[in-house]
Amino acid sequence: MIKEIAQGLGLTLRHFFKKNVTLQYPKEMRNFHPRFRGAVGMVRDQETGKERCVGCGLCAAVCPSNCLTVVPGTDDVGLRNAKIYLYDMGRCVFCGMCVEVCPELALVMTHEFELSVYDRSQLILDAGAMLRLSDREKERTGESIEEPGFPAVTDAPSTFLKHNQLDPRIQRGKFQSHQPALGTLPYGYPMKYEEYLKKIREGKPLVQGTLPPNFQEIQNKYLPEDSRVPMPKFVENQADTAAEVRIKHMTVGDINKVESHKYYDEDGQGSKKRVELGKGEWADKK
Amino acid sequence: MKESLQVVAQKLQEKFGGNILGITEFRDEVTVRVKKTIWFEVHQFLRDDPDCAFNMMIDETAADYPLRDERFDVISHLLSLSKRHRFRVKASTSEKIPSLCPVWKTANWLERETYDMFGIIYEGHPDLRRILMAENWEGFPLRKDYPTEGYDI
Amino acid sequence: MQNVMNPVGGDNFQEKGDKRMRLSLGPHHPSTHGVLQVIVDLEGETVVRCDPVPGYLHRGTEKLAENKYYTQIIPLTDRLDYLSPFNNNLSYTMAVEKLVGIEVPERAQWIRLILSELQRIASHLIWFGTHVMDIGAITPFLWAARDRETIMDIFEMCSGARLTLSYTRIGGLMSDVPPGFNEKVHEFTELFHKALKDYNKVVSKNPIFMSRTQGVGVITAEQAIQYGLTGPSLRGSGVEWDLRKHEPYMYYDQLDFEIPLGSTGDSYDRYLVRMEEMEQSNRIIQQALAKLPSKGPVKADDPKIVLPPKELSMSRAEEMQRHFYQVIHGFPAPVGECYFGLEGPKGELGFYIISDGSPRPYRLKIRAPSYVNLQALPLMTEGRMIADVITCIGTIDIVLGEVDR
Amino acid sequence: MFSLALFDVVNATEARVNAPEEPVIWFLQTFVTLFIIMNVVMVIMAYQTWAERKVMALAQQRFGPMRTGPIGLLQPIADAVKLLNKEYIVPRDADKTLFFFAPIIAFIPALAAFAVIPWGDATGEGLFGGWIRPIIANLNMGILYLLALSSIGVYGIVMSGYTSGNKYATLGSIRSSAQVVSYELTMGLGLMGTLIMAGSLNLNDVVIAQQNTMWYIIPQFFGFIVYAISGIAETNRNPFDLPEAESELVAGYHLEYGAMHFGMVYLGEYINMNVIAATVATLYLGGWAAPASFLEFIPGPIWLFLKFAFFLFIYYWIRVTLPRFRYDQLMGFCWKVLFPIALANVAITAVFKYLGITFGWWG
Repeated sequence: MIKEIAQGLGLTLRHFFKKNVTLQYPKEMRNFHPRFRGAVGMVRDQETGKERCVGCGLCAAVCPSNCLTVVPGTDDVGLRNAKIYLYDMGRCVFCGMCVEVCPELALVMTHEFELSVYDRSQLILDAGAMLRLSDREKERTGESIEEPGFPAVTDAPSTFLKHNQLDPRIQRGKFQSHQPALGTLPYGYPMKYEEYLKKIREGKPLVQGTLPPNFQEIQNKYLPEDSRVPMPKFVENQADTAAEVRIKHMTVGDINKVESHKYYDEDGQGSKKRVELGKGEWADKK
Repeated sequence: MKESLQVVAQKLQEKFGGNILGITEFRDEVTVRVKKTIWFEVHQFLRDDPDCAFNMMIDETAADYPLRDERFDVISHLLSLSKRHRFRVKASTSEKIPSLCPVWKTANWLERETYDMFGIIYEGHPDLRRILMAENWEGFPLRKDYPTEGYDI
Repeated sequence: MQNVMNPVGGDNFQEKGDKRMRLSLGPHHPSTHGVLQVIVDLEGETVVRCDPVPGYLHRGTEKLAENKYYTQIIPLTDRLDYLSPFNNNLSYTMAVEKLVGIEVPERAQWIRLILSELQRIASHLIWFGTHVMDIGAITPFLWAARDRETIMDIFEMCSGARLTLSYTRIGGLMSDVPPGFNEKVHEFTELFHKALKDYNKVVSKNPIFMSRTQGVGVITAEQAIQYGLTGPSLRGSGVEWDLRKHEPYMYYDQLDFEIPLGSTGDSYDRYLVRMEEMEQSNRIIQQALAKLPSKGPVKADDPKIVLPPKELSMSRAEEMQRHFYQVIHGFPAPVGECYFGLEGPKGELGFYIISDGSPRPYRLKIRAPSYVNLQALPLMTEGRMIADVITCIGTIDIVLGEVDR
Repeated sequence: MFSLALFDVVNATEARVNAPEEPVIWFLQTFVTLFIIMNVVMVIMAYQTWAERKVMALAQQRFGPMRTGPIGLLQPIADAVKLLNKEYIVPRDADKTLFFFAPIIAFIPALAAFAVIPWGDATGEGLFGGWIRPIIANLNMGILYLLALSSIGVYGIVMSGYTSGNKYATLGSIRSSAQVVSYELTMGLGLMGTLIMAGSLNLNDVVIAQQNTMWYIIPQFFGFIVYAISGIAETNRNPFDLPEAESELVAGYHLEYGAMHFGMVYLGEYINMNVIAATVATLYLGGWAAPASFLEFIPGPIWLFLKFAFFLFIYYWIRVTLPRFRYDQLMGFCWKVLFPIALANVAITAVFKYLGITFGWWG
């Protein structure tokens, strides 16, 4: 009995002389692995300097948490782009699927993870803010973050061609999307089940909110005809209007306000000491 | 179909005859559909028969098919530790089904959850309360006609 | 002064004169591991009734899943058992793969196997830390967290996330592992082997720890089967049942490992079983690293389900069309139903999918081991002291994300 | 009048100091000494929280407090300021008066116990012509006084738990009262051996007796173990921290306290630790006396502090290593293990003393 306790005490005593494994976080920060999935940024096209997005809406279609709103349009040159591109970081789960499916390699997961703000509306970013996010990433790493179809900047051995090594004819904006604009409406507060049923039975519009995309499909398939309810009106709205409603309700955030780390930034240089992660450091003696 | 499961299927046919509505196989998994009247008996038989020996209940759940007369499918997954085979039993019901708590204690919470989510009433359940949703919750969330989203201004 | 032992009034209180005290442990309680509420009736310090109340973390994952494409559900599964997200990803993905009948390439399978075992170690480490911390020793938790960090680094290296991995895809993995993966995992296994000895030294033979866990929360083999316990909770009672051995999936049949078994079914046995499982997982990882093919695809070659690789979709119009079609419309699964369960750190983690032929599951049932195992809590605690309730909550290793789904 | 009355009381209990010629000056001197010692104790106690966190952090391979001041040295001050700034909240079901006074009752007796700890040779004059004396009150029954005060401290704990109107707090205080009352017995019995050997209840006498022979930790090893373990239990520290067992009772008896009242409960606990550590240093580790004559150039207070700090370190060290007992195991341990050992120790020591047996080093 005493032997075991003494063994335990000896072990804790030995740990007094081992190296600390924690970091002084706001002052120093660990280096992330290249694939780290932070906030989604937009890649700048190296020729035009604008975003590479063509507004196809695949990212919004695949997003499991409905955090992207895309309305396609054309720019002054006549190339397709996103007229409205909204990214709601407050809803984002950082799964990286948008980046994976982007056919234009226009999105990238940056290493930005300090995303706290005082106002939730600041978490809604537009294309410009997302561009600045990836710019900041480029500043930090000092290299272009154009990488083919990977959820994050990667160090994977790639057989893929870099985007700018591709045939110039297929580089940007050449694929026309036939997809209607996808997007969700702003969300508010849930209402009671009864009220909800009453409203949609009476055909009253629900100003905010979305139904599952297969709402009508489910009803047609599984409900008898008399108990089916019409599709609430807001779904029939044009996506443009939807985005406008959304913009009206929410201010678009400024990425420069999403900088919680600057409060800890002692030298005022906007840079923190990055600590390289060692290999099994904790086992070594101090 | 595994040999041991063929024996099980055969025995079930012998024992319950017309109350077995069909035995299907998909992806090496055997499903037997029974009438809800023998729901309890079939499980007791499957547990006690030495050739079946399904001593463990893995799961009990339900699925909602709102267009049918008996809209719910009650589904149980069984496992035999000694025979190393699995089995699935299904029965349709409109609302009520006998509880399996006397057969397996596992069924207690699994049935409570199914009641909570679908509103299926398990007769003979010792403690049929809501378990995951709040006690005063309206509606049964996993029914197909339950709205997924609904928002007010 | 008001009698605090017998406060009168409110639904939760008893009649005046009742000698028992009704105590609500949780949902905000340091050792209920999340938001579990346990209502206990006490006589002195002895528990006479114990009623766990889950549901405070219910997010409706199953309902959400009914309205998402099969691929979109993967991030949802991260959040079930958030201490072993990879196993959730894997179990779900393998269930869908079984449903659609797709073959996963060998390299992807081996990587999955290695990561799955790493995740088992990570999950057991957190269990070890919190269980021991509940009993009162604070230091092992931080040592365990230290070693878990190394595992999470490996996951960050592969998938980019430390907790919500979403690393698997239907038919393979999100991407191949980066260079340096093998070395890093190998290094971890060696370090971990040493660390495990430390844990055993400081906790396993500690007389206070032994007296707190031996004979506490006894579940006999019959009870364990009757209550449907799986995983270490079942093996702690001496029932030999491990899906890796008895219903081998992936390549577990090619690996040499042992299944630790308990004898009495008390907390200490379950503790020893889990500690030994970590050691065995370590062994499995070492063997699997040796067998991991150095090259090969990590996604299945099935044009209906797997997205085309970028170099194809960006250079060929028809591939790009396929890409668009698959992202927007998903892939339809055959009509039918299937269940797949794997040996998760907590027990049998199963996904039961009913498909109606659409790209979304008609019904997705998650067979959460924590939920089923938590049922045994009243069995373990009634008639014992309140401190044993804490030990028992720790020893069945629940994660509330999984209990409540 | 008051000072004279106090002088009478003190005079009646003081045997060593001759009756002062100037009672007023004597009183002022006591006051100065008191002021200095209390402040030193408070600062030590504040930094003890810092030291504990640092020691625990070291064992757990992390930094501990680092943000306030260099290596977190201002942390205790920051904590105190934070506590002072918080709102004082009384629960609805609490007994308001007792709830208010309970922490004070826990805090004051603990602090008062320091009056009898000598930090230099108490028979001497002290510094600055007696203006700073080596002991506040050189009581002949110093150890009794210590035990009495530590018993009063229990009332604070019991009251704070019981008046909070909270079930966890009540459970905590019930556990605490049972625990403290039981362990007080073993604590007293554990001390008994040293007293028999020294032949005095005066702490200074015990120190001098040790100086003449050797540290009592060697002849009285079992007594030391019993006293140290009971001391840890008496102060509700790990592995005996059942009354505030975080994982079971959330915070135990001080669950409902906030602001400076929580601070007082918390500090009372730490001062109790200090008292135990100081008595261990005095009774078993030779107190202010240097371990060897060539080390006597280092003043007594420093020796006392070193021994005291060493014992506190053991406190922390045990805390980072050991898990917690269960309630019944704790009581069983007290009555079935510690109590017989302590009794046997007392009996053997008494018999040896009576027979006058010495084994060379046996005093």
